[in-house]
Amino acid sequence: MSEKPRIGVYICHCGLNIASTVNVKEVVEYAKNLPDVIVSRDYVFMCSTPGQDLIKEDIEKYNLNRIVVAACSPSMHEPTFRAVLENAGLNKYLLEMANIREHCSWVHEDKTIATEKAKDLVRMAVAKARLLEPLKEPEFEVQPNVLVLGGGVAGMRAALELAHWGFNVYLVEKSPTLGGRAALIGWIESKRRGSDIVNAMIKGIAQNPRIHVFTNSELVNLSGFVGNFTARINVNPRYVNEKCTLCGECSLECPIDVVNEYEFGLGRRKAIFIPFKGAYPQTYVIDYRVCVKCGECLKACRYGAIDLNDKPKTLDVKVGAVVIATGYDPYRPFMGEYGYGLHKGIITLFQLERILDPEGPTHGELIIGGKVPKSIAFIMCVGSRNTTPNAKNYCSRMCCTSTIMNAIRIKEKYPDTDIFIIYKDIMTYSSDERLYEEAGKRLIKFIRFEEPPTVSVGPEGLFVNVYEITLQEEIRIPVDAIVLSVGMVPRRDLPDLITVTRVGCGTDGFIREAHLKLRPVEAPASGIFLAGAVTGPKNIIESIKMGSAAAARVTALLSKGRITVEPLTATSDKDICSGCEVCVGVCPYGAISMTEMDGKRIARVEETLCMGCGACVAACPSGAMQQKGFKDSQIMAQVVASLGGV
Amino acid sequence: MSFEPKIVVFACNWCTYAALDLAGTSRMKYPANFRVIRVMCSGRIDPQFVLEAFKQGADGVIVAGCHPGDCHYINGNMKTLRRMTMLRKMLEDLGIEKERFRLEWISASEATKWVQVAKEMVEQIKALGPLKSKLEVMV
Amino acid sequence: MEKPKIALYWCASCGGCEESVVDLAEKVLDLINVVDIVFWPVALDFKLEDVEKLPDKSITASFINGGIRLSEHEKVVKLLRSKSQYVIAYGACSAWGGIPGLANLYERDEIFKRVYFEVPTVVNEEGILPRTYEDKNLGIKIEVTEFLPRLLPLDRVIDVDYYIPGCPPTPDVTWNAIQILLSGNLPPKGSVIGASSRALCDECPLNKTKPEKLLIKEFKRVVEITPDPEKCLLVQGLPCLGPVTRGGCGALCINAAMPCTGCFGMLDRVSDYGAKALSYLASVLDTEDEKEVEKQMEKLVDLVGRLYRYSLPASKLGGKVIKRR
Amino acid sequence: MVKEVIIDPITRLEGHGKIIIVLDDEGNCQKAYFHIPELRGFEKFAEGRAAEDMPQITPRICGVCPMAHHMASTKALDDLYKVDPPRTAKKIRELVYNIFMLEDHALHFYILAGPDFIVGPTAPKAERNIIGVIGKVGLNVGKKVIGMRKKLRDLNTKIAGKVIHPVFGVPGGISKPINEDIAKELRSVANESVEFALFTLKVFKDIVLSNKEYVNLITSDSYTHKTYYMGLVDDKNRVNFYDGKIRVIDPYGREFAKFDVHEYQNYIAEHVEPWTYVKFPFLKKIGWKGFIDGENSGIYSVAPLARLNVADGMATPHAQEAYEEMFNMLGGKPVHHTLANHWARIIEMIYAAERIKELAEDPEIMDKNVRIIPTSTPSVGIGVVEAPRGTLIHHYETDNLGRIIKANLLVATQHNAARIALSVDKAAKSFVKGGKVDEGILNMVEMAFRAYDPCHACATHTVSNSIPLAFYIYNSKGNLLRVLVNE
Repeated sequence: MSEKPRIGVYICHCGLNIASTVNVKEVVEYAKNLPDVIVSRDYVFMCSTPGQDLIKEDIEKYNLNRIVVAACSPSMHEPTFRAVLENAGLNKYLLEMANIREHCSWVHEDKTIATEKAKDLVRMAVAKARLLEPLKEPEFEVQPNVLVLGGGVAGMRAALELAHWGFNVYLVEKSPTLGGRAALIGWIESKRRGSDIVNAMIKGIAQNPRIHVFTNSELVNLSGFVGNFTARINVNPRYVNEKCTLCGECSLECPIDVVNEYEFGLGRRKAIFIPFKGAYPQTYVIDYRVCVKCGECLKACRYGAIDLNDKPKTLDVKVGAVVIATGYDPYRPFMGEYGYGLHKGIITLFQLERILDPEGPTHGELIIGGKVPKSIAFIMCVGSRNTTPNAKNYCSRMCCTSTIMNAIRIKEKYPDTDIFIIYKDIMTYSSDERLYEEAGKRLIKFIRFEEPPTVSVGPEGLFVNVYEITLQEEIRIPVDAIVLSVGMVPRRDLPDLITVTRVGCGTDGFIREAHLKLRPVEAPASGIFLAGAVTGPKNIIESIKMGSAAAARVTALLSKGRITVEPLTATSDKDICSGCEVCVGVCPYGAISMTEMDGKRIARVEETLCMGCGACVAACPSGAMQQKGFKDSQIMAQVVASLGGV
Repeated sequence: MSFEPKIVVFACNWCTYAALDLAGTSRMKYPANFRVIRVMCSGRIDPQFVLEAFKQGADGVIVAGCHPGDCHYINGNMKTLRRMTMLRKMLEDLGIEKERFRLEWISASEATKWVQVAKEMVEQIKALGPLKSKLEVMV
Repeated sequence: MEKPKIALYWCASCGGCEESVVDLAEKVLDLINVVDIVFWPVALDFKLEDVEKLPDKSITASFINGGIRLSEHEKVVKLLRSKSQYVIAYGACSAWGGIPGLANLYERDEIFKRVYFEVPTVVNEEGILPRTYEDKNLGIKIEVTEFLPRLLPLDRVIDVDYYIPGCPPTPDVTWNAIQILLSGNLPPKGSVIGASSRALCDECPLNKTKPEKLLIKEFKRVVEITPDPEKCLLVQGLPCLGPVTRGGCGALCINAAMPCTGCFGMLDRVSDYGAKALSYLASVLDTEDEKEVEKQMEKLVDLVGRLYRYSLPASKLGGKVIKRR
Repeated sequence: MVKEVIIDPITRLEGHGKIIIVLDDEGNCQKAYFHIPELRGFEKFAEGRAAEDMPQITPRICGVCPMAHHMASTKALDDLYKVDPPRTAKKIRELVYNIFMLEDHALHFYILAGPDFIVGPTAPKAERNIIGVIGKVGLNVGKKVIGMRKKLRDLNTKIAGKVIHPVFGVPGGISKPINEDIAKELRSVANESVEFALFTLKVFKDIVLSNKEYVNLITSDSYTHKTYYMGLVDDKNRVNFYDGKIRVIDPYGREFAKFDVHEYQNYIAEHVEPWTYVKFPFLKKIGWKGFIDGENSGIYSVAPLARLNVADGMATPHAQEAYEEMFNMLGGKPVHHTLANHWARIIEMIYAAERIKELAEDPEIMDKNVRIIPTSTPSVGIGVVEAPRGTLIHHYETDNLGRIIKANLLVATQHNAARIALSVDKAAKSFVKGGKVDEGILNMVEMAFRAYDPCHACATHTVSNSIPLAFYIYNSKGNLLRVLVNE
């Protein structure tokens, strides 16, 4: 652009996050001498309101036309600072960020080295900023439909709200039924069961014409982009239709007998079964993975509800946004971890939930390993907080509350049971603290450990050995049963989903939010939203809240019917293009076509189809094709600057 | 003072750049020899950039993107694979040791892989010595 | 008013550029009517002294062809620079080093070794090498002008105003350039003049025969196929460099059913011909398998020699990075 | 001390072929050095290239005779890939090659050497160029020459792709057949060519042979060296530019050797001198005896006169007629007068033109089968042609991918380098006496040069057709006496 660059450079301390390793003042001084830099400042938190105002005021005061912010990763605060430019009346694409936190202060220790690197990063940013140009965001229509992945509480909540706001929802659940984990476990305020909430939601969904439910189904491909995705869904056969009356004759005849995952491995089930009472759709279903199509069930069924010729279907749906709410897996202790698998008396918290459930394998009777235990020890933080070598390093939070809640319920029903809770720390945050108090009243014994306890399994029974820190001695507790309070881990199939949806993966293997505070229910990839335990451990209430939040964000995105996207698209220079057609073959979106212009056959880019990957730019043999915001000249300037040049 | 290689990294926004962010948020430590240039997709990386980096005195260059099949832009990284495979050969013909130029697939979650690649490359290039001195031959 | 003065000079040139000027044929006579040629070693008997006698900047334009190979070339072009208002790098060698620039893949010693020792016909037991020679018994010294470590394009030695591309430039291109220079309204300094601003495809008669998606399964060598002369050669697998090469030649090689080898050089927005050519060829190759890429690379046989055929000395690396001893 | 006197003038005289003459105590020429400053190293950087690219790479050795290198290289590829091109392909190659010989010889006679004769050796330098020639023979003739060359070169552009640095030669044939339009044009140009060649002979006779001075000059001893001669001959020992066996005759005209190019290493060797980049080929069997002529010296000569000397005749009628005429007039074979090269060159023009006509009228050149795709694995290939300035040999060794491992190039002018040095020496001896230097030496040497039409682009890979010369004359103490420049 014609006007001479006037650059303002703003260097953030991020409290001590940057300032403790980078000599910010030195970098500020350095930046002052870089070409076209008019002003260079630092501030403790650039992203804070005062920090933003600082920039805004300078833009007006010095009529700056380019801004460089050296702070955190652009994936964190680029939107924040772009907004600042906009407010100051500058085109928001005249911003360039230098990532001196994630890429510098947090990964280096030597202050001198880190400071030098910070200078380089600022120099590179200034070099690019000098060549930045104002960009206009292309605007286009969006699909008024939403894809919700996961039929648990978070997904169902989101689906219900989106439908309420008038969007069509495709609710895709991998298992044969809606409900998710909450349908099987969990209590709210120790009185309402998770399944009560689930049933209420299912009712609402079943009645809502805007919500299209696909069970036994999964997303296999997601193409397109925010506002206009095309989702390919594989629908696996149920083999049982709505004529089913739940009489259950079929199941009696079925010869296939497998472990019942809906009881977390406690009971067994047939190939044709109903996951649990109140499952939706309200029919039996044949597990397509294990059924051998022997036809016994066909004979047994008097209602013609079974069709073994049912085939898998694939369908494409066009959606404007995607909500990922696929939940979590319970941590599964390895064989021998605290004796797990070596003794019938050792179970997990999830299994206990089922045992205490009236619909469960023991119809609510406390029977563990075939007998009613007189004494139970709960071992906390199993698989969490680095208690054992292969444990996760994070805390699942809900296990403390859940453990204590179940202990209390046992005490209510079996007051004589001796209950020990062997814990590392207790995290009954917010109102759950009351449960902790009540547990005390009910004489549930809490034993704190620093070194994880051990379990000995022998002919004389079960023992938990733990070093009691108040007694300062090793104690040996004989018990009839041990419950391992396991936490939540990412679903085993989550990596596949991350691949298909191209969202980022976080430290602990859950999906990473675009920004923990600013965009907590969004994935970095625009148009994709997150709800529930898919981003990390949550309890039922939190998951439901997040479902609502995601729905609200989607509504905000799609309600206008049109949206704008980043204009980092490719354009072809009609005065240089030779019409060689190389770009056409390279474009993965079919966004480039050949067209006649003043007698020349040249390439034309369809802006709404162009996703801005830049593959055609690298391919263009004559440099006619350039990408906005990533021009050859701009990147070359960074390369030169990265090696000391200006 | 001992030789500290200068290494330019061209990283795609969605995988490798994010992996470096993750390395940061996880407070991992790695050598400070790298200067990262962010592009939306590794498919944008023009071999001219790599040569310019060497011309400007880089001792090494890394081109990094999403794993095959994981490209945010369907198959941009496959174009990168083709270009950089050919470029590697051409650089060797031009006397630039293969250790100085790497094509790496580093996903958003592979911060540890990045750190390992970073450490390894700095070691290898320290062993090779500076490239600039070899370019001096140019009159 | 007096006619503008023109000088023509060759450095490490094959003389093809001179021939191309002679190929202006009757136009040469027209030219002589509008300009005074004050220096042209190949055709006219004016000597360097005549040039030295001229006042600075008194030559309107010097057309210099050939790369800078010997210390001697360096000296002459510096003289011409001081005497000329405009210096025009004429032809591929002068502009980017040209084919003799491929010598930059080897060290000076390797070249001498091959030429004066290794070739099968040489008989050289005494191990004689041409170098500044002192005849002891006669007590005289014969200076053999120095063979520079690397061949250089003209603009690495002196300031160049304009470039005329081609190996050699075609008479049309030369004539266009001369018209531009005589016209008075000159393009920005550093411009390539006389040729097209678009790649060869723009003027290639076969461009329209391309399929919708330009992707090819495998590269072919000219030794292995006889291409259909009416179909795009690239589509038939021949690594034609037309897309990455400046137009203006009229697609001469393609008219002879041979792929473009890039003698008109790169376009304005490209900074390294070979790297850009590589990127383009890799882009049209239709495979996602590394092994297959390597296999197809074999078909190109000689990446550097093919993609930097005319421009190695002007490339970002300038030649092979010599291992330090 | 010596250094001082030498450096200063050299910097003043860049771009000149340097001749250093050292006198003995009597002030007579004791030794003469001739130094052409140029080297580019094609033999080395050919290594690593794809063999099929050589026909396009090697022409850059010389843009004055690129077709010669293109053709020698293409023939080396036929040999490399053991493939025999279809008859039509060979004929088109030979046709194109003769068109090239004709226009290149015309260039030399009218534009490079012509001035010596047409304008006259004594005319002022400023007139001794093509413009001067035109002044003398008239603008029409000038236009005729320029026009003829243009037609011939345009024709080769159409068939070979480019006339400077052709591209049509491929192993096993040529890239594209001839179409009807080209054939038509060809036939008309062919007739014109013969007429033009005969006209050129007439010009030569009228202006040169009718002038006693010139004839004496030609036959004068100063321009005479009794050396061996080398050239290609067909199966009837007649001159052939495109193909044949290499024949060598001794200074008495007896056949010394006749061999296939594959045996060239047994017959030809190269000598290296420290004071020039040019290598001096010599006959291996006789050996390098220094810069002397005669039967005991391995020095030999190539180019038009040599070709006619080694041949028993010409393959076309008018050329044969002119051939006999020349040898009769100059006293039979072999002719040792360097300046007779000009005459021989015109005779070759006639042959080329007549051969063009024969081929142009041969219906077979219209055949569409002009290419055979090679199937064998490459290893070694050697090719030869007669370039305008003499025998040209390309020799490649490759890996089985066809990538060049080794290359050797024996180029035309190079074969004459030693004989040129002889001329210089002889001139020095006869023009420098008792410390007095007759400036006629400049003219004399320069004319000798032009006769060879030395293309130092070929010999050492740069052109200096204008042969600017600088003479450094030293006394026996090694002190520079004076510097002579040919102005």
